[in-house]
Amino acid sequence: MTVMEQRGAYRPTPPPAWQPRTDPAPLLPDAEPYRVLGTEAAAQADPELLRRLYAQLVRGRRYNAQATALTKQGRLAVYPSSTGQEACEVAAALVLEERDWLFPSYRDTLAVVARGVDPVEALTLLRGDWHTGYDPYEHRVAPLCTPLATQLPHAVGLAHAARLKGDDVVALAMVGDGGTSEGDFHEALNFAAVWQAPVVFLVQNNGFAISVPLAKQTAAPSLAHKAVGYGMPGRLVDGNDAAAVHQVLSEAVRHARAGGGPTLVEAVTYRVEAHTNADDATRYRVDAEVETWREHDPILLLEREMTARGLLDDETRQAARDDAETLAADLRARMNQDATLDPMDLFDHVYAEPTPQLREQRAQLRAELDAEKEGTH
Amino acid sequence: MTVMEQRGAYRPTPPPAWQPRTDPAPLLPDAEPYRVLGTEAAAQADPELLRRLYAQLVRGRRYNAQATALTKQGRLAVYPSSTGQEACEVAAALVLEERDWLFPSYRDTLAVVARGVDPVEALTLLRGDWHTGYDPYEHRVAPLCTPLATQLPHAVGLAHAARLKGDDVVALAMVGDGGTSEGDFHEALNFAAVWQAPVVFLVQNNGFAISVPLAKQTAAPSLAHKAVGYGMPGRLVDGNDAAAVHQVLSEAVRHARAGGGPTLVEAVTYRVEAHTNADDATRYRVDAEVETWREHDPILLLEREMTARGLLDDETRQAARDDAETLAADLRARMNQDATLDPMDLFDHVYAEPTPQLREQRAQLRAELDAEKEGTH
Amino acid sequence: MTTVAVKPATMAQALTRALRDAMAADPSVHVLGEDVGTLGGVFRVTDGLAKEFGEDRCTDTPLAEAGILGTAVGMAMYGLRPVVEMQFDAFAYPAFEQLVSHVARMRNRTRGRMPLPITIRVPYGGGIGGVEHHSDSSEAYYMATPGLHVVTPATVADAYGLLRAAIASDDPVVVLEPKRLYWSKDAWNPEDPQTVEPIGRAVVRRSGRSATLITYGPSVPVCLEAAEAARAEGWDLEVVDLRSLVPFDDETVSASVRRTGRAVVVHESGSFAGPGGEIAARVTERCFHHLEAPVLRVAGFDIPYPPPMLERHHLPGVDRILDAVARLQWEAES
Amino acid sequence: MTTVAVKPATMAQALTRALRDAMAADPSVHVLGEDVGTLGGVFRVTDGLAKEFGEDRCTDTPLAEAGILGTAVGMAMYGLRPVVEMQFDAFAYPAFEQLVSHVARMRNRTRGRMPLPITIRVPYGGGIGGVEHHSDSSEAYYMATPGLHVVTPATVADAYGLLRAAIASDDPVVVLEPKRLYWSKDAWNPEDPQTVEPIGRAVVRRSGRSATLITYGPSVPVCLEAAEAARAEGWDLEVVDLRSLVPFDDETVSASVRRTGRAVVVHESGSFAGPGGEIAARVTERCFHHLEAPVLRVAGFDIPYPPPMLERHHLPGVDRILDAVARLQWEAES
Ligand SMILES: Cc1ncc(C[n+]2csc(CCOP(=O)(O)OP(=O)(O)O)c2C)c(N)n1
Ligand SMILES: Cc1ncc(C[n+]2csc(CCOP(=O)(O)OP(=O)(O)O)c2C)c(N)n1
Ligand SMILES: [Mg+2]
Ligand SMILES: [Mg+2]
Repeated sequence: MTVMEQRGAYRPTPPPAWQPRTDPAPLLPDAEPYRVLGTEAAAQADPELLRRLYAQLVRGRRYNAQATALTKQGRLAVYPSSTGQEACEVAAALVLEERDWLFPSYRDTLAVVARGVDPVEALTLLRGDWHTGYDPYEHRVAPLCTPLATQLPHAVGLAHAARLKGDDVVALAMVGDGGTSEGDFHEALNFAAVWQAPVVFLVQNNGFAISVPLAKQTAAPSLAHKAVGYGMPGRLVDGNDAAAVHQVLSEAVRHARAGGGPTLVEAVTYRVEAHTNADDATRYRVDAEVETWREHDPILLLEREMTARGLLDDETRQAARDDAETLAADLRARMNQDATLDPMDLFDHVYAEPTPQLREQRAQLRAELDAEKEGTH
Repeated sequence: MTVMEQRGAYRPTPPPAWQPRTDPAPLLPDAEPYRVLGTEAAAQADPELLRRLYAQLVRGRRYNAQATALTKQGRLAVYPSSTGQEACEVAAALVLEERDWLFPSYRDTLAVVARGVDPVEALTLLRGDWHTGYDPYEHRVAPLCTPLATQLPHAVGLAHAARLKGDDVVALAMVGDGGTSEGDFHEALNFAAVWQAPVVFLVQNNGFAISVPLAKQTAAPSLAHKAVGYGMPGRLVDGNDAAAVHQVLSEAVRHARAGGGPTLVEAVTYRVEAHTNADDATRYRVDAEVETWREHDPILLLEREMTARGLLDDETRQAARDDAETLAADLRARMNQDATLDPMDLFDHVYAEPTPQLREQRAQLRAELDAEKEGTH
Repeated sequence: MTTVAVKPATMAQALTRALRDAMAADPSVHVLGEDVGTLGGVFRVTDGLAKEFGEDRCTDTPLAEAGILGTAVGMAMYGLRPVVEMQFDAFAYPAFEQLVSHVARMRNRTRGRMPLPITIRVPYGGGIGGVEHHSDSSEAYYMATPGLHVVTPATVADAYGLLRAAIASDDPVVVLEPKRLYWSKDAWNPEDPQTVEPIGRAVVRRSGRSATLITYGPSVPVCLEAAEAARAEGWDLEVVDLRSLVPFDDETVSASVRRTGRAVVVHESGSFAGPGGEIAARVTERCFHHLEAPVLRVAGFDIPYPPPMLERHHLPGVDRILDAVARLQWEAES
Repeated sequence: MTTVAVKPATMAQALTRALRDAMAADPSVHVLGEDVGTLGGVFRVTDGLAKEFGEDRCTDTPLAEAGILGTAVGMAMYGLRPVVEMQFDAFAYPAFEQLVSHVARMRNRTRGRMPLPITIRVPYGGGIGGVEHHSDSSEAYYMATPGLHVVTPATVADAYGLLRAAIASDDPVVVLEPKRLYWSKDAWNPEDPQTVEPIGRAVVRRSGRSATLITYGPSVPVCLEAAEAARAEGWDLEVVDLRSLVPFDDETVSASVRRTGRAVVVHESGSFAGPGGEIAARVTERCFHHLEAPVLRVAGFDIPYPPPMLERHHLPGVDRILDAVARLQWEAES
């Protein structure tokens, strides 16, 4: 007879120190992603919230399209689009209070914009000029983070520090399905749970890490099932259902703010575009797959629900579209201006005070540039 | 109404790609550590196995005592004792076939010895002379590993390679409760599950990472609960119950060998001695705690069971004791001989062929040593 | 042996060919990394390998660099020859502990019993307009780690030769692939076995008598260009391409500097505690009395790699190299 | 201000005192690491801090170095001044990506808006009979990473001063603590504010006219001993203790070498691509015409740090330093 077959058959005297400190059951995710739109739960959704989400999704979709277009015009060095993932991006920004902090990954400029950062500043890094653009303290948005999952411990540390200082601040950190495989994901979640830090981890499971599909990334029943291993609740949500993502994240934020500690939220979504404009997605996936997801588009799902409930008249649609166009036009106009950069900046922020060595190097570049200007080179 | 309250109330249409690929239920550990000794399950235990375990535990205890004594005599640079954890150490070695591989952490010299490595060679590293002593290929034991959890991906890679080559080989990797917090633990378990590699991860949860108690290490219901997040079974076992550890590990090894993939086993045990001879455990724990564990000593538990079943006569006891004394005497005698080391070895194994730079440095040291010998320095 | 026309090929193609030939020649060669399988790598260096050799031989791993290198260690322990791709320079950092504490030391820790024939391919350096963390020159870290070989090709033929040599080596080899040379083309005959170079030999790419430019990888073409430009100033510059940073070819380098009496080390990596310091120091130790001037360094600034729009100011270019050559105290001589 | 007798103290005690004073002076200073709380650290440097300031100010973390440094980054983002302890040199490697890709760059990435005043304490180096992975000299890695300050004390007073300065710095500072000097004693007055040294200044520990020994950390006492022994050979050696590897005090070092005309760099770290290469190169660049001989290096061998029973052969000792001094081409002069 094996251990598994014997389950429940024995009543052992456990070793002295043994005591299950947490009941695992409430930490486990539901069997299926939570949904609101198209379900009974939708009846309880606040119409105002739905309208707000709708406007933001439309705006977000337009933003993604515009940014992608800017890569073609050579105005952006690279753009990782979040088309199809707008529900997650937008909800992540909307559930936070002003005093809270957002920790975006490199794909999450839309969340950054939805939080209030000027799109031109949000795109500064991807434009190829000064690094992370926006002032992180202005909107409490950490710099876009490229090394995957490395922003997660930052979010934990910040949330922990805020709690130590007695501030009522929650940090929401975003990461991809691929990023969950990194050691930093593990360490961050563990620190968060041990410290009971007010953090919400939002995993956007968009099916791919560049070309690598989820099945090669993990064998877990779901990414949300990782939560129980840290002693925090794991929640699974339909990432294209803006109302559901908003609700689940709101609850997680509330839970964190109330001192309940961190939550891991897995939002099941899909990366409709290629990894970035530089990627060729046809090398690793078929159009048919993308098509099934177009049927499950976040804007479509929300429109259906709102239409059924009479919340979406032409005026609302038009207003959302106009707002999106204004954003796009402004972005286009300003991104089409050449950025002016001062090469001397290269030396000014390496340290609070440049080292003697950097001062020498600065002088060297200064001299070179002056010579260049004078045409002596 | 919150998501949690609504559980089961909704029947959402999941996003297209969604399908739970694994049923989580069988991956979750039992609520309490599995035990054999003193329970009904003991009736099924093979008397021969119990006798073998008993002899090994007694031997292991003596080995630990002798090694600790050698530190006091300056014959070992340091010794991390596994006193109190002998059931895990011994079972880890006994469940493996000759062709299998053992990946010990720095505390697991007893497992290495139980696998058949000469104790003097197993202690070479801790003695302070040539590095990892034994030939890893002789008994298929990886070098003792000090950087915590870094041996786990090695075990995964080796098991994966064996499987690719069509070899019927299982790797068993040992790690401490503290080691589970490292990123390498996470990455190793994930790779193992994705690759369905034939690996067994044995976590000896001995309550401490040096001075840090488990409660500061994790908030999880148990360390075995981490398994579901990788999609592998997690098993919880009383680490002081040699029969239980042996059974659970045997099943995991069988499962792996049969192509079922990896298992995470958490053995709940206790580090009875200080972290190493250099540590002062009184700074972070009270004697009373140690005492409760002495009542739950692995040898005691096994003796009780065997006595009750008439499997432990004086002869058996004496034979075990004699065998242990022989080991200790031999170890003492050989460790008390000064090791002879050739400093030239320092250069010979950095690369297959020393670089020109190393040849120069080798010549320099040679000249210095010659000069020393001739007394010119 | 069939005669194959010498055709232009890119460095990326030569690397692919090296992997393919190595995999065909030795079934124990396995490629693993992020996106190396179906996609063929973000730089397409592993293009076609999964198809030709199967996913078990060219494997898309989970996204975890320490895991990739750590499992490669285990695979090597079992007799395989893993070739690991780190997607970009900075994304090799998560694997640093595995690299330093295991990969570089396993042979030594086991008195030679457990060698680790692992090849670690790292696309490195700037000049491709990459955003932050995509253009680091990380060679100093690898050079300072005993137990690793470190090579970096500057030509298409060397790309093939060094990668084959790395895979054939019984020791771990870090192959630093200059990203901005991936698409550089050379006439190259892939059937020519001569293209397999032994690790550890520098090569004089251009002979000259006035001064030696000591360089490697992405800076080699820049130095050759500078040498051409220098003719106008009356300098006849020798250009030494190191190819192998570890082991270091003191013989070739010192011979050149003894001949010319002057030297400039050129690399993209930052100057402070970068490769140039070591090179300048050892050249000076060996050639002191032949030196008419101190060995100078032209290197990246000691700053985090700059954004695309400013990288041209950072990268050592022809002008900066000529400025350094001009500072080699020519007056002192005449 | 009360007058306190100058009493002997160990370097470990001075470090503890520095942490305590910094924590008392500034509530935003937080200590975190493995075993730093209840145990007081494996070297007892954080002894008593958890008791005095509470576990929220001196925190035993889970066992994960990237997590420790990564959460410290977040804490610093929120205005705290984390002081992180890495238990041993080699156990800082898991945090390498956080260090290089974030800690060293956050100020720069954000144009100065998000400085990270993090102190990273790393007990380093050998000589204490530690088993493998417990005796690495990892300074080359840190020096090659722009954005980090790197300091290392050689005296009890400097241990206090440099650690206080590191914590006070608005930039990340790696404080390399020489393990084998932890128990070294000096007469030291903890109440003397003079003991807080600014980062970036080397100091002449012993004046001399024949040649300069340039050194730091654990090798300073060895060099002083060598200088004493050298008197018998007729050499009057100057000993410069760098104290700060980044920024580097070119002024003090160059001034000394210009005076003496000869120099040897001494450190435990491996020679190849180690700190000595940089130091020799920059000294040569600056003092070429004052040099009677090439700047030589006495360093650890280019091997993984050896086991306890062999480490004495590896560590630069008095004899090896004197051998190098003897090779400084004295004949050439006379
Ligand atoms: C540490 C690290 N390794 C590798 C990369 C290169 N890289 C950039 S994006 C990406 C895939 C990320 O996948 P996922 O986490 O699922 O996020 P998504 O792109 O789907 O939003 C990779 C491998 C990186 N940025 N950081
Ligand atoms: C990467 C790394 N960090 C820190 C250490 C220092 N260290 C050695 S043992 C130890 C505690 C280990 O605890 P655990 O994993 O529970 O194993 P145990 O000692 O209880 O067997 C620590 C922190 C190390 N060896 N490796
Ligand atoms: Mg993804
Ligand atoms: Mg433990």
